[in-house]
Amino acid sequence: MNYSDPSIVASTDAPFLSLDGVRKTYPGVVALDGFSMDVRPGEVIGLVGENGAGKSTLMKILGGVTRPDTGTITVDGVTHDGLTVEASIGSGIAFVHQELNLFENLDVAANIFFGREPLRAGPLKLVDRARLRAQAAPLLKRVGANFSADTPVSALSLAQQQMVEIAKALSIEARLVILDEPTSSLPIAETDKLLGVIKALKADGISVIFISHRLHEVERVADRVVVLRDGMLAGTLPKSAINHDQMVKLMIGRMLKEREKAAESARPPGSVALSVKAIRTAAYPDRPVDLDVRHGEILGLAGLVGSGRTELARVLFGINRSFGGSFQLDGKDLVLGSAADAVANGIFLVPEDRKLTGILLDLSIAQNISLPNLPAHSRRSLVSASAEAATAEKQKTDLGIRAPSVQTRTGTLSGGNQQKVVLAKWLAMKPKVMILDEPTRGIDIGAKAEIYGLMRALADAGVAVLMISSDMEEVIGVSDRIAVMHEGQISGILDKDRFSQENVLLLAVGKQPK
Amino acid sequence: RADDKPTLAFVVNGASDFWKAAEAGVKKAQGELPNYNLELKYPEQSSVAIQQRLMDDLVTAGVKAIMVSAVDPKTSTDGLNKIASETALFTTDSDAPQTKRVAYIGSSNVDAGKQAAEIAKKAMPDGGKCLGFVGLLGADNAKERIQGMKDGLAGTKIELVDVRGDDIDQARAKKNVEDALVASPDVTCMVGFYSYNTPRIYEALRDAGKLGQITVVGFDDDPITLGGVKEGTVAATVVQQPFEWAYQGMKLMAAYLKGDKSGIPADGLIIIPTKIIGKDDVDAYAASLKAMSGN
Amino acid sequence: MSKKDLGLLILILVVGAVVAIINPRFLLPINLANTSNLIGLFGILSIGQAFVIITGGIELSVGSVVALLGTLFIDFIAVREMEWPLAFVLIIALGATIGLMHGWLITRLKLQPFVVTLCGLLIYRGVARFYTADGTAGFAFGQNFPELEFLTAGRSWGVPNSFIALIVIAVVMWVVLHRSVFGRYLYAIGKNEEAAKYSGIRTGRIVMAAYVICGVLTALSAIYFAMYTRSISPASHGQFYELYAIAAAVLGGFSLRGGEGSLIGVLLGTVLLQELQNLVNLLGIPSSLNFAVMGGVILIGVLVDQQWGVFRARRRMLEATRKGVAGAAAE
Amino acid sequence: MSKKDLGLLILILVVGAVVAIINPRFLLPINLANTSNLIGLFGILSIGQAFVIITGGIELSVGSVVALLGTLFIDFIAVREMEWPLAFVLIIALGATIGLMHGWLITRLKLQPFVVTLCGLLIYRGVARFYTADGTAGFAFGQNFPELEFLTAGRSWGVPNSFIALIVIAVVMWVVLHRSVFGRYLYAIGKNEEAAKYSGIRTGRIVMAAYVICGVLTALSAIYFAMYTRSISPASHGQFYELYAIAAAVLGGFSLRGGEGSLIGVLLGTVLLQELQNLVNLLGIPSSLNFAVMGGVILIGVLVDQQWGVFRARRRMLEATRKGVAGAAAE
Ligand SMILES: Nc1ncnc2c1ncn2[C@@H]1O[C@H](COP(=O)(O)OP(=O)(O)OP(=O)(O)O)[C@@H](O)[C@H]1O
Ligand SMILES: Nc1ncnc2c1ncn2[C@@H]1O[C@H](COP(=O)(O)OP(=O)(O)OP(=O)(O)O)[C@@H](O)[C@H]1O
Ligand SMILES: [Mg+2]
Ligand SMILES: [Mg+2]
Repeated sequence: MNYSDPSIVASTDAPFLSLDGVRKTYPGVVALDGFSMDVRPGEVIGLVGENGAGKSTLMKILGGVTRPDTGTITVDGVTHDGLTVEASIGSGIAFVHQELNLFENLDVAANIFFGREPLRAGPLKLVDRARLRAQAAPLLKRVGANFSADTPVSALSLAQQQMVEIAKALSIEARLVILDEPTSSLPIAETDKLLGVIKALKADGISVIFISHRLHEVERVADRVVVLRDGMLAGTLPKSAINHDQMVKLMIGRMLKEREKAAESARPPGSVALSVKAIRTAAYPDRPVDLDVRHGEILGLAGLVGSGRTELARVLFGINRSFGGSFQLDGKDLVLGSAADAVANGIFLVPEDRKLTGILLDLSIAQNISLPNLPAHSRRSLVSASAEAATAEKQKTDLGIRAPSVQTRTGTLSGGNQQKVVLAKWLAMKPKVMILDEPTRGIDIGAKAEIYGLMRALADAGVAVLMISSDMEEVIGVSDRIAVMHEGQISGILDKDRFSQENVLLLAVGKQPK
Repeated sequence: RADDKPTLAFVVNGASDFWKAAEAGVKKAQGELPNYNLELKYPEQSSVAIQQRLMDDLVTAGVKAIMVSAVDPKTSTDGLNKIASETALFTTDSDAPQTKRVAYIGSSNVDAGKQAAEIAKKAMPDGGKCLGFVGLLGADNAKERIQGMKDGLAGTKIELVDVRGDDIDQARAKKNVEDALVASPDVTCMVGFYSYNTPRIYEALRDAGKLGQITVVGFDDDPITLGGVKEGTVAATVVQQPFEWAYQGMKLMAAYLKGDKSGIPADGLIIIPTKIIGKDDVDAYAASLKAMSGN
Repeated sequence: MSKKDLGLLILILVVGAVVAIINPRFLLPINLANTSNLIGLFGILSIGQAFVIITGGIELSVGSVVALLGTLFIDFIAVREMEWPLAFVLIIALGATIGLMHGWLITRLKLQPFVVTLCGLLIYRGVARFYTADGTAGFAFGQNFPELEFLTAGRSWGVPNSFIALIVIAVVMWVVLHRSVFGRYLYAIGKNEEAAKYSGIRTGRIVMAAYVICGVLTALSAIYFAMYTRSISPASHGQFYELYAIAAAVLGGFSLRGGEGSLIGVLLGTVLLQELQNLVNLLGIPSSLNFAVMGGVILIGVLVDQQWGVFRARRRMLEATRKGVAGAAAE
Repeated sequence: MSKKDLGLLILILVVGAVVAIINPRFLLPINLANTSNLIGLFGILSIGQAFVIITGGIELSVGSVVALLGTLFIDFIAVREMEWPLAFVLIIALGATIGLMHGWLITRLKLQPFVVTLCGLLIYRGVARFYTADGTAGFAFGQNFPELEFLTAGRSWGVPNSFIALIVIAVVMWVVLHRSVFGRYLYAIGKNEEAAKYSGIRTGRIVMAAYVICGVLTALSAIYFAMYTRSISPASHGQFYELYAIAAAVLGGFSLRGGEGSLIGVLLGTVLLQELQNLVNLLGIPSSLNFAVMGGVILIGVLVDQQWGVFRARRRMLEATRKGVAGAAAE
């Protein structure tokens, strides 16, 4: 065993978990390459790394979802070649997956205790439904949920679902809780709550592995940071050495000035591109929304969980119907019957749920990129594979998509690279209005900077950019103006000189800033 | 229902053109029995359960007498008895002698098979090899016809070597003939046991240019079969007389309900014999068919 | 009882009332008994199917299994003169085995349910036909099994025992589906099998169990059907019964994508289908239209259900919008 | 040609060779012509089905549509003495209408394909049976339509024209499915309809078009079947043909989940199924086993295909691991 951090050896506690020489390959990629680490009781480990560095793979191995090719996992002194899901749960490892895994047809309580339902006495294994709800309620309170235990999961927004996932992990009498990007779609208030939860766990002697691309969160809770690069251990940082720049350096091997990259606007904003007048959405049919997005600006759209931003984006993109109201694009009235109409008018959406709506996991990178614009990649209705490949190659280089080739199935890419493919398919066309819903969700810091750069370049080229984001730093750092939503309505719009976390938060909870 | 005339039902064993003649017979009987409602019922599928259900429902609807061509008479004794206990039950087409049915009116499939053997013997005095085609190999009428034919051929140089089933899929029926022509080049005669088998044989032979070279023995009176008989390419066909079954049967049931049991013989069997229709009889037969259907 | 189920119940009652007005004989005890007997037979079948559909699967071989096991059952007791309780147990075991086999092929070898059971549909009937050499399996004249006949085709207090059996089975299965952990897992797997697996559920075993339940119930109803017709031509016996069962489930609010549906729903679906069959015969509608009526009603049923949902959603929206506008005006 | 297709082709050739050795008459031109005629008929049907399956849908009403449209076609030209080209166009238009209706119900009213087409299965056959009053639609003796018969049942240079029609259709449809923008959309929708919608594809129209294509091809094959049997009992004509078509597609590597399969695959699937039917007759296997043989071969086919995939994936894994270990050792 080779520990780069001497403080571990000095510790008196026996590690709860240790990994030794774990290696995992997928066809064409080495996801993990001889990785070793260990976790002691009551320790919070921040696990960081670029997209595709192997973080999720590592966690899947710990969760028993996949087996390593070589290497061993030692839990509580027992050494395994690989874990099963049962073994993992049995040894007290609880897991919040990066991709959500809830059952829409069951309610919140059933989801939290799924697989561990309280039973009535008797051999029939009947569910004790009263006890189930009673046990779920305090957990929900702990994660700060604003919904009750008998809400059907199908009625929850993505962020609310993420809270259910966290409550689920808490419900296990766990000794190690793994959180794979639990905050990726959580706004700031909920994130704070979650960080509090982590601290409480630590106080109870429970270990936590916390994976996040939001490095300041890692800074706040981690006792130790483990950095992955290309499937290998790039280094560990003890509590005293944890800071933003150090983590970035280990992750990408050089220093990066992230915020500077999201440069200031090169020119003053132009005329109004998309004008939204009294649009009502299905989520808040009684709340009309008015909003103007101008050419050449990045308009940030902030708000709390379930404030209706995603629903608004869907309506603007023609996926969902609006109830009353009207749109104007460059001063002309616009009727959106479907996403196809929006695309035809140059309004594009990068959706928040990329696995379900952003890309087709079974198609190649090239096929995904050409999909919205196939007629341009065809001659006499016949698809030209070479034209497709050419477009994709260009986007792959421009955006730095990490993949063996443009013919690679997008399903095998890491989350961040999948997100780049979603962006690429729209960038390959000519956007007028670009709507991005949580564009950097699950994206590493390097790629984030690139995406900010791309957004700015779009705006500078005259595109109207509407960026929905729950990441406060991102909203403040990237936007030219910030609109804040509260319960389905725009509660206020901030110009650059009034940008502050406090102002955004006040608007988000429906109060007016001073 | 509005009128309170007693209803007599004729329940067939499945949808088939064969029963069109029986419909005509029912119609003719209706003309002579104005005080009754006469109905002919097709079960939606040729299956015991569905026919049983149909009869149960008819009894519920108040039918006074039922004449049935049971899908599977040999083993449906209890079901038929249940109907017989609730209404007057007659059988037709194939008998169920062990039940409490009042009488059977129809022909004998075994005899029909024997008549088919007669046709074959006459057409092929030097002997030959026959192949049969049928819809459901397991059905009683098929088994009896095949048995009758085998009995009739016993001791001759003609042999019925195989019978192929098609599950009442006419595309398969035709392909079966085509495949048989390939698989057994030495076959000299073909028998179509179900009404649609003979026309399929006729067409497959015509497509293969073998009309006239192979003796065709038919059953029933599909227009194509009769045309073939007239043309001389089908040796002859054995016809039953469903028109008579229905016509006489309905009148018999009406009389029985009135208490007149004179029409019912001691053994309960009223056999209306099958007929061989050859080249010489075909015109007269076609004319009589036309007259029966009344158009 | 959910709103969906209630709607179905009302439909059943309305149709019944209309038929009773046109032909009052519809309400004769004997007719109700006959119909509830068939409801019993098809209901058992449909509950089995429902368990498979919940998991997102489908069982197309039901009709062929009814033919094969029915044939074997009659053959065992009538020809081989086995004691009927033994034959009964054997047939149920065979049903379980068939279900297990399907479940195994589907969960372990990862074949699609549609494909596996389609092959079953083709194979089992073929085997049954081969077994009887395309003949008929039936009882000889006068062959009687008093207890067996009482249990399967008899009546207690005027109610067919098959219907009573259905009620008992339905109650048990309701508890299993709606109150037990197993039932909850079935729903979860039907919605999101991957997630269930990540939660440490042995999804393979659960799905397999669903197919076994379906196999057992199918075997049971095969025995009932055999004792109802008392004779079986394997070539046609039970043909399309899978469609009846699937139709009952769909009418009862099951989604073929899995994870949706209630036990009461599938029962009511069966009742409606049998009522329709009864109606066609009682009202003198040509039987050629029997299936067409069934198809039409199913289509209308799911359409109304679907459009009703859309309508309600829209109305809710409109109301909310109106309220919003009124509120804004008042401000 | 994909590896899957190649495997199927080899299977077809091996089975053919075995049959030819046992009964050399298998290779007689007349037998090949007869069989390829049926391959033509069923092939057209199966290609139509394939288009629907690609989108993740299913078309169960195929057999009933073959019965209904065949009945109407014969009735139009034989009884109503319509000019056959007119009747032909009418029938094709009817097929398209049926497809459009199904597509509309599925995409606009959001009903499940299985449910819609199951109702179609029940309704169309009922209508056909009602139309002929449960009788038979057929030509009178000696009624002839020389051009029509040549086109449908005739031969050119010994090859059945129906087979030639299939080849022409297959070539066109191959281009449509594998090379055209429309084809790409079909695959995309089959894989993930939501994501396709978010890419700005009008998924409703595309899916509807797939059902129309299926309707048109089914209508065409209905005419071919009608001219082949020259007489139709709507109660049984075309029964289970949907299963043949689905089976051909599944054998040809289509996934019923959608988004997978090749045109060559479905053609080869059809060829294999018809070869099996031919084999049963030529080798004198009892006709009762016909369907069982079919079921058995489909099951074995998908099993081998599936296990082969698993085996290859495992081997790839092992190799990757071995290489990796060797690399690590070398370092
Ligand atoms: N099922 C799979 N098949 C093939 N390759 C895979 C598979 N799963 C992951 N990979 C590859 O393994 C590597 C590591 O992926 P992993 O998901 O662990 O990254 P990550 O660190 O979690 O990234 P992100 O921050 O984007 O979530 C990537 O190159 C990815 O493409
Ligand atoms: N079609 C709908 N009908 C009714 N309620 C809906 C509908 N769609 C969404 N909602 C609800 O409306 C609220 C707004 O959801 P939306 O996803 O638009 O919010 P958001 O601001 O994007 O938040 P998040 O950060 O959770 O994505 C949520 O509570 C959601 O459950
Ligand atoms: Mg990850
Ligand atoms: Mg959102």
